[in-house]
Amino acid sequence: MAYLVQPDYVKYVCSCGQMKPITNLYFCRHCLKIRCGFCICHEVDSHYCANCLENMPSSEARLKKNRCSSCFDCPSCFHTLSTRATMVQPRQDPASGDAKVENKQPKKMYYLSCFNCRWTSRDVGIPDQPVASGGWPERVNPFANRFAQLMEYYKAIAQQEKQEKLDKERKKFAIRGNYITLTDKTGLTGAMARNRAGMPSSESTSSAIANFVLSQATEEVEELPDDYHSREVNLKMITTMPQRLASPEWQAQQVSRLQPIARPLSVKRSQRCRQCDHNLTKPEYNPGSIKFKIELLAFYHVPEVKIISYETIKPGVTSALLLKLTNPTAHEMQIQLIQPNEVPEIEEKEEPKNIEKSLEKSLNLEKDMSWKSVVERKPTLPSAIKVNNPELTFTLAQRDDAAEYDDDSHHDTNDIILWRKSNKLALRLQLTADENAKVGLPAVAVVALQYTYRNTVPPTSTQPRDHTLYTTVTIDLGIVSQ
Amino acid sequence: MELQDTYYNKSEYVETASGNKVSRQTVLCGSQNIVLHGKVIVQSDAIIRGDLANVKTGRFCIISKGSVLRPPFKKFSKGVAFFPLQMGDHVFVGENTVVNAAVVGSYVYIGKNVVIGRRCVLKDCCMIEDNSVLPAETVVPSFARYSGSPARLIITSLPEATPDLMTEFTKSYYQHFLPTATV
Amino acid sequence: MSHNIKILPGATVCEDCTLEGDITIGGGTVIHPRVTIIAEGGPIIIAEYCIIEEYSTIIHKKSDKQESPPKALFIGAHNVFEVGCRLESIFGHIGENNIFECRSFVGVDVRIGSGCVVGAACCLTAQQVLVDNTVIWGSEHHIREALEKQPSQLLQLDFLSKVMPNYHRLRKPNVHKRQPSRQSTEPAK
Amino acid sequence: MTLYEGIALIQEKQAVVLDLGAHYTKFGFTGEAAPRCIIKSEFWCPMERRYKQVYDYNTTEELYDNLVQMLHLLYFRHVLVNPKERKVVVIESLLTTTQFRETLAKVLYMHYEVSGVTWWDTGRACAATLGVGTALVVSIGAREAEVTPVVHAAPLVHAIQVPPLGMQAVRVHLANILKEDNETELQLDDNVLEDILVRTCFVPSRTLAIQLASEGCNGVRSVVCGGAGTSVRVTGRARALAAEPLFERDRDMASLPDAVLQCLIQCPRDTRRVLAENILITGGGATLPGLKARIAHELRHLITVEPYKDQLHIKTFKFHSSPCEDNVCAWVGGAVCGGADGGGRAEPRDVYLRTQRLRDWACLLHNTPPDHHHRCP
Repeated sequence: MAYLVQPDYVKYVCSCGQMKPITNLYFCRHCLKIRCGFCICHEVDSHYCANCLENMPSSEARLKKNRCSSCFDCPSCFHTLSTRATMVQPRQDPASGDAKVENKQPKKMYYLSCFNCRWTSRDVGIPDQPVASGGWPERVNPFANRFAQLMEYYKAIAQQEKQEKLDKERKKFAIRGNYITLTDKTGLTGAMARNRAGMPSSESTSSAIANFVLSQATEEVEELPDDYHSREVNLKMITTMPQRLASPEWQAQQVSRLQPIARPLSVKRSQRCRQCDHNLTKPEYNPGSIKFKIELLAFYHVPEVKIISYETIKPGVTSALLLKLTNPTAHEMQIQLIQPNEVPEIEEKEEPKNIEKSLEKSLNLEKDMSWKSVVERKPTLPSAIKVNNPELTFTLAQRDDAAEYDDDSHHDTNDIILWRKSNKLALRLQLTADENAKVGLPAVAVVALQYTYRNTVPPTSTQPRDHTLYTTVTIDLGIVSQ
Repeated sequence: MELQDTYYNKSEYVETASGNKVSRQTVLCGSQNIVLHGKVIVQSDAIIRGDLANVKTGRFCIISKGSVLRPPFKKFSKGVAFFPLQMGDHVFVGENTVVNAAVVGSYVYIGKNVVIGRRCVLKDCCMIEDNSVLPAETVVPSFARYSGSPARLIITSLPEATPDLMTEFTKSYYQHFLPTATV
Repeated sequence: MSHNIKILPGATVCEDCTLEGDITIGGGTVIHPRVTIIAEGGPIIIAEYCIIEEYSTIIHKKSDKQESPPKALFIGAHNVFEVGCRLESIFGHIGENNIFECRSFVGVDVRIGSGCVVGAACCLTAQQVLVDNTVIWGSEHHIREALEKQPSQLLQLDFLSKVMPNYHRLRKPNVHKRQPSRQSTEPAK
Repeated sequence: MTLYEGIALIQEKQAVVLDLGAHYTKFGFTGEAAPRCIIKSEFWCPMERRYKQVYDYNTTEELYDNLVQMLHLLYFRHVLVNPKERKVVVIESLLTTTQFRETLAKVLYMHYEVSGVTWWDTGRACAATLGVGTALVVSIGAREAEVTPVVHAAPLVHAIQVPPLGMQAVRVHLANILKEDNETELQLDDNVLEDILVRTCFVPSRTLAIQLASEGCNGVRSVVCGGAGTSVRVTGRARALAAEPLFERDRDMASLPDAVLQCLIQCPRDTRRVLAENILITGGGATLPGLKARIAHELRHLITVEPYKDQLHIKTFKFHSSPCEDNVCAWVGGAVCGGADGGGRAEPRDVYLRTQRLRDWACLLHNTPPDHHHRCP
């Protein structure tokens, strides 16, 4: 959790070149590479309401415009509205006899109320409801009718255009509309303009087009009342911008016209490696669950580096840095510290199956790799501070939850390894800052790790289980001081 | 960054058999209604109102200085009732924070100077940032991060590993919470 | 400072709180533990059926232009001071049925009507007047006017005054309504 | 339409419409009468720990990152659909920089792998909400006002006027007036200024404006806006005169009504009268009370004086009103056109990946008629 309340002191270089803390990174077990939110593919997994924690199937969510049917937000402060019950004595109906009135129990009626700003549905005159959930009046967009007409009109044009195109192809006869006359004036050819704009051509047959009433321009423009400027302004009656924009359809300008907002749904996302299309994370369906079906996080697969303490960085001076390394995997790990430039470039393996590949290509099944050129970048690593690597490969025991209470922090220690505790160890490193390092600039050390990784689920039995992997880490050591 | 050691005055704290460390300078009202499930730290000037209703915390919770845990009440047509306050494992409550929630799940981080309104429900794995105000009856879903007054969801959600991060954080807080006498 | 605490019958006042100066606590009012009420600039009169929760502070501040005898700070009935709120005032009158939510702060230049809500963690320092039924919330101090007064907390008070004596040491009421003579002898103590 | 095509139309996923404005972004589905969300064009940047504007960039790479984050927010927090394999309708100004356009295309086609993008310019999209082919669209945005003549559904590019008279100019002016009237240095952030602007300010009619200019603004009610810790006295002068920069003519006749008339002068003679009788004033700025009426007054006045008196022989100005809120007009145009053609006009992804080129009106490559001898094969 220290990760969430502190700045990111230690950042890992993702395979796409972004630098992120280990908690924001993923590890693809199939590509054996670190991935991050920038270079993976996000997908909507399931819709749910974050207030009542009910799932909603995506087809229903689409129908309901991604809004919960039972929860409402306050139109005044956007907090969730609560349903409150009141007892109402039913009105005496003068027509019915006295005997009936005696039977009548006080009825429970419900209204919506906000605990934050004390807005209630009674404020705007919405009648109380006899049932606790649902039944609230739904509003329709005041422009819905006109919009539907427009849609009809443009759809008919699109259809007609398609028909014309077909005719044209059939007859090999190019229709020239009157638009061509505009060519030189518009800088666009008439045919092109019409094609792009979707306007009706000269002769139209469709009734939708014929019946459509174009918008009529008028000379009058809505004027403000003459005494508008001398009227009193009551700010409590005029809505604010966030209140207006919260319901784009209505954008009420008067507080008295605010209506409860059906609560927007949230989604659970699953994430996928773009390279191999395998899932990196897949959440459980239940909205209340914090578990994942698939959870390939770097935090569980890549050695974790944490700063214990460090000496202030001064130009040209050697200082000490204490790091804590943790092996999160269930297998022993051999780790060696190396210089970042010693990390070998990984060349993309050319797939040998050429025949298959060309077949795939012809079937248009070839893996689309176009994203690579825009997503992947070369990271720029600072080089002012050099870590004097110990010529040492050390072994880090596997994660063992039972060993937590053992206190064997003293065996196998030396000048560099300060202590060991089950799957953790502390290192004391020497840093040399460049003599020309500018005072006042951030001091960032870069170190690379070479570590062994055992893949417990190899894709095929022929492929090796053990791999040697590399990762580069930047360590924020405050600023260079005098 | 590793957590630094926090030292406390040995004479100020009482350590129970289950490893709870409770300051003598707290107000635990109705202590028979308060259950701390082990390795819980309650720091000075914290108030836990067990007299109003039961208060239960899980393991490895940290209740910082000056914070108030208070069961929430609800009005009914026939009277009021105070609801029990339940708190899961590995929960951190920052300094001078008021918790009026009905349920606080596990792996929850609540910053300092926060107000959690009445009958709020904080699901597992969520975070309320410093100085936030959560109005009454808010439901905070898992992996959400709330901030501000009134508190709103922040776009960046918590990382998937939050349960482990919170476990590590509360455990190491407990391990680094040391009496001055041993130094 | 002379301590002159008058607790009317029916009030529930915990022992674990700081009361300094000339303070009158009305019947039916509940004061939770760790409350601080300081009447340094003049008497404080708290009317009936108020709830004052943990860590709340009410101060009648000293001011330069103090009148003599000092005017009282009068807090109307059915006010709720939630956990950790702070009310500072030179003198004046606080209406009825107000709610001061958790960790709110009301400074000396604020006048408060009735039925108002000062939202959680709202810090009112600038000079202003809250008319009846004003609701203030959020860090940006949004203001709106509620339709009706905030409902009273009589049911909660009922519960608290029954339960609190079982768990807390309380201060005993020292003023009896029908004996005005005793009230006059009090300051002689 | 054959049955098969009908099924294909139904199965086609509803496309999304994106209008990425300088201040507010409108996002939603085609075929719907209003966007799903109108949000500030900003996102939480975890690296810099602040809200960052999409248009706040120095390099193409930074813009790319901004767009990736903004679209992530829009897709996964607001419309809740997968961007992949779904078409997008983009509403853009004709004067959008090539850098912005191409980066947006890269982000959409390559980062989010959308299946096609239709590009619509603001002018045509606004005109589409009316159903008429010829209209003079005056769109008052955040940074600038854009006056676009649309003739037979094609924008007359050479006549477009883009004076820097958007809401930003109004906001700056309002801040100055408030500073003078309160006689203190007010540190009002943009949100507070916007709040004051939309809730208290108005545009006086032409006669009232002249009256206020000569008599002062004492007749206009003032109001106090409260905020956290500070309260601002919004004087009558601030309320009435905040929008005056849009109508100031002293500098080279650079007012908004002048821009409309100059636009008409640039248009072909035979289109001028039609355009003047089909004016649509829209955009977020048009929601300011009284603004449309004031523009009408000014136009009717200016046409009677030099230099327009002799150049333009226009008698009447007529105004449309679009079937939607003014601030979402262009978006609605995109939604209706994008919905009607079923994505037929979209530039498909595979074509983009092959050519890596976007259609652009400024580029001859796309605007030479197919049978012209200069056209490359």
